[in-house]
Amino acid sequence: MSDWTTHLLIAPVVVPMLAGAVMVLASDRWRWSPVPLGLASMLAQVVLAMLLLAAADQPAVRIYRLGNWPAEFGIVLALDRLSALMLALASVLGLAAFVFSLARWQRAGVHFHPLLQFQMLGLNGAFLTGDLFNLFVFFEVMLAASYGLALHGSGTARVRAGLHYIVVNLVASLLFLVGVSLVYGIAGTLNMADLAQRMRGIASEDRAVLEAGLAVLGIAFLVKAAMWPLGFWLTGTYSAASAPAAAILSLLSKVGIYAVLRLWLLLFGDDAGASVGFAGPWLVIGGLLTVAFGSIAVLASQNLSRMAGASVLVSSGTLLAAIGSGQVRVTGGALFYLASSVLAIGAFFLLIELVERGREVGADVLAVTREAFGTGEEEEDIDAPDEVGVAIPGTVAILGLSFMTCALLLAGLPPLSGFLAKFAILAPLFSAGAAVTPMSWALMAALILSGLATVIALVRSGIDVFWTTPHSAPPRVGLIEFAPIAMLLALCIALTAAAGPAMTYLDAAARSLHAPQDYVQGVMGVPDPEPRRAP
Amino acid sequence: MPDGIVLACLVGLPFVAAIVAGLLPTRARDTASMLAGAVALVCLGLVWSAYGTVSGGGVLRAELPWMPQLGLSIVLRMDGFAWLFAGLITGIGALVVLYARYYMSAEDPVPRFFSFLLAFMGAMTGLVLSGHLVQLALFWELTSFLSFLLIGYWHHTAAARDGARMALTITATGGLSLFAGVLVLGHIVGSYDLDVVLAAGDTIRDHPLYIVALILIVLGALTKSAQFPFHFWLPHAMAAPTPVSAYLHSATLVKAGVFLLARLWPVMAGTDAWAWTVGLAGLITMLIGAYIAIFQNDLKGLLAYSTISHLGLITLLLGLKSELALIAAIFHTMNHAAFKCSLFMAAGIIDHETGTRDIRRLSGLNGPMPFTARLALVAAAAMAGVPLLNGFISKEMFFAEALSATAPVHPLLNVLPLAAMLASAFSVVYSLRFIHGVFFGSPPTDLPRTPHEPATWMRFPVEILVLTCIMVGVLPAATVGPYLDIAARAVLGDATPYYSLAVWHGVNLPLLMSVVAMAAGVTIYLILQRRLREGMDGPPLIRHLDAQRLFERAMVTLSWRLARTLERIAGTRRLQPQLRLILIAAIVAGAGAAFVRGVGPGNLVPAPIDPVLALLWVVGAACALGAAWQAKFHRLAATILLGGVGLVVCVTFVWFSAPDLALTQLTVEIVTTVLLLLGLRWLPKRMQSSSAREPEVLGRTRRLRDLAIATAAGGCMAMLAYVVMTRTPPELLAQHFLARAYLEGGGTNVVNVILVDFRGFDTLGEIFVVGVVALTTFALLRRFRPAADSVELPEQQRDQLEADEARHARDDGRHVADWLLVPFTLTRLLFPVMLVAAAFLLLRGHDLPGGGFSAGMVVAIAIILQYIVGGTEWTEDRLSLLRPPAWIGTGLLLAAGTGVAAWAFGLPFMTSYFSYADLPVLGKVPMASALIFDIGVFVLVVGATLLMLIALAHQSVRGRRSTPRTLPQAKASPRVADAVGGGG
Amino acid sequence: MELVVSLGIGIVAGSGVWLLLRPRTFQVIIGLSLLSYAVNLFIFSTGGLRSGAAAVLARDEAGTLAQYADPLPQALVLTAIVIGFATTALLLVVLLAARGLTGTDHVDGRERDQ
Amino acid sequence: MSAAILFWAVLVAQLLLAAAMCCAVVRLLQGPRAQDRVLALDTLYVNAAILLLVFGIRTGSPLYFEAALLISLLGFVATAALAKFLLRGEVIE
Amino acid sequence: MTRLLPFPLVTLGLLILWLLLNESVSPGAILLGSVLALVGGGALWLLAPPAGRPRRVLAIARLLWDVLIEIIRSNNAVATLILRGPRSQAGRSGFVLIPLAMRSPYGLAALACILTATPGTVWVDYDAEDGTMLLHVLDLIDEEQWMRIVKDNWERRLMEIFE
Amino acid sequence: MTHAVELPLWAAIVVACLLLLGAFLTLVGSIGLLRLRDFYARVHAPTLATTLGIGCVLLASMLFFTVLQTRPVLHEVLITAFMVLTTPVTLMLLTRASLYRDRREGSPDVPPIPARPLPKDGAER
Ligand code: NA
Ligand code: NA
Repeated sequence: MSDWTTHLLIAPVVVPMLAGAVMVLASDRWRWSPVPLGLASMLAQVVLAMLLLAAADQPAVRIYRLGNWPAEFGIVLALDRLSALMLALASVLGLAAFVFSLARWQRAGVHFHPLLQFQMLGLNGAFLTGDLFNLFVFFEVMLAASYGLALHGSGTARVRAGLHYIVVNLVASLLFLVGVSLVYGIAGTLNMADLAQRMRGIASEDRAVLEAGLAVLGIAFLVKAAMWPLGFWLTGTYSAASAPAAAILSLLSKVGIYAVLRLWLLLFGDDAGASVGFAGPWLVIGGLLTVAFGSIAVLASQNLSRMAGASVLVSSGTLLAAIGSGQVRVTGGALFYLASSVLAIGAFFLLIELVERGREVGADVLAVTREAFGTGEEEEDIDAPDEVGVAIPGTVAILGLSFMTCALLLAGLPPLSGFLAKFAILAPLFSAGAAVTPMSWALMAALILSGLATVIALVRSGIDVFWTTPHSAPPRVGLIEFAPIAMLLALCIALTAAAGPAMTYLDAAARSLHAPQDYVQGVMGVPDPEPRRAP
Repeated sequence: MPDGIVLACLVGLPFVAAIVAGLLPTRARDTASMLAGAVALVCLGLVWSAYGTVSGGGVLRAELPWMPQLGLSIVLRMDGFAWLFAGLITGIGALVVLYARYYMSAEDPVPRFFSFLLAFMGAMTGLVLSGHLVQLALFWELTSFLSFLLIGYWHHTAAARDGARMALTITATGGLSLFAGVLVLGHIVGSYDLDVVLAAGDTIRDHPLYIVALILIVLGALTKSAQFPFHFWLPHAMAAPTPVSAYLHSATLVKAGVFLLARLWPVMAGTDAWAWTVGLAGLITMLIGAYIAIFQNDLKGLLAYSTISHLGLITLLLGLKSELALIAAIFHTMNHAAFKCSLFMAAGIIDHETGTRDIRRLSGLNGPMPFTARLALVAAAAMAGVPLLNGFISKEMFFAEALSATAPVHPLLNVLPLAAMLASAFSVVYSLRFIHGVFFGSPPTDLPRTPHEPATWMRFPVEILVLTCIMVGVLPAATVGPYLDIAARAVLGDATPYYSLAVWHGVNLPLLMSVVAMAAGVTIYLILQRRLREGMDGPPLIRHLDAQRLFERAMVTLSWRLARTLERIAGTRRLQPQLRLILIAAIVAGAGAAFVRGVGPGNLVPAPIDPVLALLWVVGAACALGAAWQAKFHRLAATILLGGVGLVVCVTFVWFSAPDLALTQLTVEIVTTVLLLLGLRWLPKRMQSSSAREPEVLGRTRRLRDLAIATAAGGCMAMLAYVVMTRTPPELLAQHFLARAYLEGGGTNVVNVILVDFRGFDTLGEIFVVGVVALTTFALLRRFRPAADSVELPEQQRDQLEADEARHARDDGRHVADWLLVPFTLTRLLFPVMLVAAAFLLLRGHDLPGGGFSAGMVVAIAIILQYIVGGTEWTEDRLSLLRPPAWIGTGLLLAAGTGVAAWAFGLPFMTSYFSYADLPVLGKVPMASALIFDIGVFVLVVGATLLMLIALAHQSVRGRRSTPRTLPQAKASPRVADAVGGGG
Repeated sequence: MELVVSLGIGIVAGSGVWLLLRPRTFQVIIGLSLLSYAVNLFIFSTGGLRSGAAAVLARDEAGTLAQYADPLPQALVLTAIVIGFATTALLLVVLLAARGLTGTDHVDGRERDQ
Repeated sequence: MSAAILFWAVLVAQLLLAAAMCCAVVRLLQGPRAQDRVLALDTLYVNAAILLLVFGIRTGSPLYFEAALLISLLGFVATAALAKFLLRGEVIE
Repeated sequence: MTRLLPFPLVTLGLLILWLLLNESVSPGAILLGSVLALVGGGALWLLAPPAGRPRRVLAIARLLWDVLIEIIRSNNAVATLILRGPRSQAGRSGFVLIPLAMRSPYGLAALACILTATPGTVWVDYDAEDGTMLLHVLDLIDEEQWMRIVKDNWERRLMEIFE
Repeated sequence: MTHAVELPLWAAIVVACLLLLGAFLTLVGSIGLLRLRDFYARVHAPTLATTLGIGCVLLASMLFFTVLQTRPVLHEVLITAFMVLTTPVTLMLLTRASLYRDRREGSPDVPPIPARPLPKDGAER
């Protein structure tokens, strides 16, 4: 453990931890600006995530024993490709939100910067930990910070939505605790790998209770992942939150997905004895229903923010259904989808704020009403009223282009990564020789119809925002606000271009998730550190 | 040149140029058009350069892996068929660019236009050159998307917006369907590679999923090619600038559908299902399109419906089980591109020069624009199928196929010859109307602009195209013959039948049909002429069948009203249903999982019931139920009862050997009570009477349901708890902790050693939660605005002020001081006592019950007590060293720093260190780094708890400052006020 | 003994759930508090109930489960108590803010019939 | 012998104390006024402290003493806060 | 000295508290206890309690003894009263307004503690201007007698100690 | 109660008596809480527990542990001290609150706010 590179593993936790704590102290005591420190921390996290992404690309899982205690009872961090992927996504999104907030949002309330750091702390910790209860703790860190960020800027809508968000998540946290304690009470361990090891040996009368615990745990995760009918809180909360907060929050639902992905494949894989594939069909059904509801919500959205929130639902549902199918290659595709949709939705949340800036309040509702009741009624004028186009101001053009990119990504239309992601999920289901089950058809229908719904809704509002009501004065958009959006979209494009290598990585990630022996062995098989000196 | 470069340039160059054009300044019309023209010409040249290869039956092919794991590659593949289309796209593209240069106004932001146009050209080329089905679907959607942008180019008009949206909605839907079809096809064949797919015809047609793939793919093709019942988007796409229509809606975009059908013809056609779907759709479209076209008053509308009709014709040809029909279809595709493009351009010229496209207003333009009139006349004649023009030849082939369609699958198809003649007659009618209505008759009056011939170069593309029509019409075999042959052979391969391209096949049935159709067309026009000139409100019989309106209605209903309704039904924005669902889900999941496998009590014998504990839990249960009962109208009572439950829980912890838990529970209990009371101040008075809002039955049902959920939840918890308590796993983590707590962790209080050492990472996270929550509450309270009815002083304080005033009492507030005299004295004396107790808990935590958290809570309680009795301002004057945020920061840093410090020794984060220092006088003193960690916890807890409580308490102070009648109080120390949220 | 504690957990949890489903914010916060008591006890109970077991180790000794209660659930409960306390405080502040901004103490920020 | 005496004494004492807590809780539920409930809660705290002391004797462990100590030192803060709330309408002014 | 040790009695008390808590009189405990006691004294100093310290230790001890006796006596009385049932207490409890001469806050606090700790009496209110105390008595047979008990038994002796 | 075996009989008897007495007094106090008629009467009842009730139990505890551990166990004294210091705070505030609430409701059972002569010179203060 003496090699300093091993400490890289915990650095994504320690960096925001120290940065946030120093910010709290320094900005209170010496009135330091938290910005330089925040930037340094965010950049450091991106660099660390990239390093870890590279380091994780190997069959063996890397572990870090906290307090130098052996894995069998201490808390360990475990880094595999999935963790590294999530870390990378979190750090990128965090950096984007941070930079974006520098223009305006950081001033909308106190303690924004430390909260952002703590949010990163929670996310990074949750992605790294290999311990069930520690996962709970980091969930709570993450949620606590997210409460603050969701409420950042205050205001009626935020507080109203925040209240629901908090209550729902508190209930979910309690369910989490119930689940964890049942697991401990039956299996006698909290270490995920150890639990996986013990799954096979659980006596059948105990197994019922253990499965009940895991089912309750699953509900807790699914609430966070916003599976229908557990996720109605999401749209309201995310749409009410400030743009940078919403961008970060959009990743939070993916933490629920991450937990399901990690635990479900770890615990109910081929080594799970009688529990193999536990509740898989329910994941698929729930996922499909979530996609359906998300699509409906996308269509029914009266404003872009709600639409963005609803597309988070669609993305969650897609992932759940894909994961629930229990096929390695589908999981690989789902991971690709995860990466693409996290980046796209993050960019979209940030973009909405810029797009809607300067539009009059209620314009959305008006536009919708106009469409619903006004079209087709006026006589068409074929005498070409004014066949001279309107020049679009540069700012609006750039925003429009970004909007289009987001729309393509979210709807999964070609040629960007959103399309590739859907293809990557569907292609294995329909690969030659694969048995095409009703589930495959349902998933295909869900992916395609949700894409269609997204297209319709986004085109409707895109036309409304960029075409119908010409911006008399283009919105004031700082470079610092646009840069993070551009970065996220550029990453999506990079993901599109480098889909092959990315898919190789993610396929490997999926394979090791589906064959968790390496993970289990990596965590549990490490020899004990030399015994402590006696007192 | 290597194949790869040619193909890549063909597809890539337009895209690169599109980006460049997009970056040009708004007014750079000439630069942009030069760029576009150059690119189109270069591409045309590239296509031509491939002639050598494809004419010999060769195929250009380039492959670049994209997602090889999933069999996805970029495969560019140019065979004769693709070559023909690529030539069409680039060649007509070049002409359209030239035309657009003159058509588009100088004021228009033209670079954007050319940018889109170039990108479209690239996408279209990519589509026809696709050697991979997924890639084809990709470019397919791209063409839809770019056509959306092009149609919506003049987005300031509602027509453009609606047309664009409709086109995108329909074609993107089709594209998604095609994508699905491609996936199914890939499943059937095992590859998406076109070459592989084209070699697997029998596999495909015999596969049980053939019909699914067919429907999905045909759906894509029909939508794209504006076939019935998806035809209606095309007329509305006429809101696009005319060059767009000339390019997209005659030659390229709409041809993508028939391209696809022809491309997959060898492997998918020939079945009844194919004939049914493709053939029938084509037949209906051909007739309906032609019929409606007659009654269009808009020139472009007429052309649009005519296009629909001709596309229907082509589709119909593709639907027949005949190789010759396929060849006819390809041929007609080319011919149609030539004459329809020129007609669109002519219509654009007319529009451009006169300012209107309304056939009813236009007349006699032959006078001012004779040359244009000649060109339009020839093109329209080609459209009508007049001999010696290209349209005639392909029409003759069509008639021949209609007659020889030997195996129609349905009696309906027996009417083919008749239908062909009818459609042909209609086309004569609308062609006549176009020419006669616009160029002949009385000289034009009352036009927006005075018409005259357009710029020479604007007419040039039309001239080229019309010339092509004539050349092909006169010398088909010499001009177009070889190219058609290349294309046909590329599709059909060895199955290519003999056919002859000639103007004169002798007097035969098709010729007769032509003559009849021609005569019928002229007759119909003569009959209708007067009524048409006066203007008919849409086509008779189906006048009211306005597809656009239906579509919009459907869209609004489905995608908006229905979606809203469904969202309301399937979702909720209210909290209670959400919680209900979550709880039900948890109960069902937990109980379901348990019962599915069957669950019973475990192996352990339950301990005998201790009557004392049972009585204690009678108290606990009574308190819990009481709290549930009272929380609505008697909040204070509920708070008190909650305290009762907490106390019972605390005693239970003691009972079962968990003193640490008891201490923590107790302190938390107290702070929570104070917290709730601080909150109660700002909640509205609730009276028992105002509950008659909803019908009693409804309310009772709702309550019964909630009662059921609550009972189920409680029951499940109880059951699970019992089941778990009565069994114990063979191997508990706990054994490690017990074995090592003292020997390796250096503490006898195992719980504390777990908290600060074994699982110190949890605790570290936990204190960050507390810190974060404190910061959040503080941030929220900075912006706190109490409800109007809570702003004023509580009635108790108002009463006191009144009483004091009425009695001319001493200073306001003295009475309060009197009541509090003794408590004040006592609590101040208790302050240091509590601090010492806290120090006691903190320092011995590692070995005995206690620890940083409970110690911190005790200090917080001690300070809160001073606040309660002494008041905010008094306390803060005295305890000015309270800076909760700084304490929070310090505590977090101390705890995290202890973790980091291990790095200095090359050990993992949070590795603890302990030893016993032998000090003089004191003897052996335990020194554990865990203690520093615990002190960090302590500092954090003090800071965080105080921050939350004080920030809440400060709301009263803030409220009082803004209330006129105030108790005179000493000014709060500004530092403290600032630190704890006096900011408002 | 186990029965008593189970029933206690059940009743407290049931009361909490009942309140959680009520429309007033204060009911919800009390409900959540009750529910977290129940859950804390639940966690605690999964380690098995040991009355009169030693709570701390004797010096220089490696403890075994025969003499001591399972300390791990206790540690978990401690963490859960602390986190529960913090979130209760936050919820309280949020419901006050909601009440201030919306003028009602209904959980949805608006009365149902409005 | 002494063990038996103590066993019964402790058991009876604990039962009496538990009964006392039941009395207090009846008052707590009954009210009728808020002050009655606060008083009952205060009583509950004191009874619990005594119960814990007896429990300490029962187990022979001095560790439960701290819990009783903490109740006696801090338990009143909750009730004092409640009383202050009744008296002034807010806990901290 | 006063800066370091503003309240010597309190500091001593805290040291004793510490030693009792730790159940140890080892040098380490005394040293640490002294430090903490000093810190505790400083904390109290921050709160600026009213001046005044008790004198005459013997009087305190005698007072405490009397209080103990009184507590035992009234425990018995109140217990009897409760057990005899509600009929026995008809109309016998009530308020007494007692003028006090004592002004020392510590004296008043001690009086309050004594009265409240004694079952049957509760200190209700105090008016600093008039120096009157409102007392509630459970077994109020004779107001005058109660006034005498309070003034003679407790107030006088407390004034000796605190004033 | 294996640990109590070593306790001498006399100590066991004393401890048992003290325990029973303390518990009994506490119970009586709580019964008083139920049986006494109004709040002002009830407020006296818990004092039984906070004085002799807890006192007896503390004595028992001290005796028990002192004899058992053969060293003086005195820290129970602290609880007594804390009880004496804290009970008045609660009860005074509570009774005063009750008095205020009863006066506000015009209850005849509580003394009214005592009349006070007009101040001689309002400006002085
Ligand atoms: Na167990
Ligand atoms: Na008394």
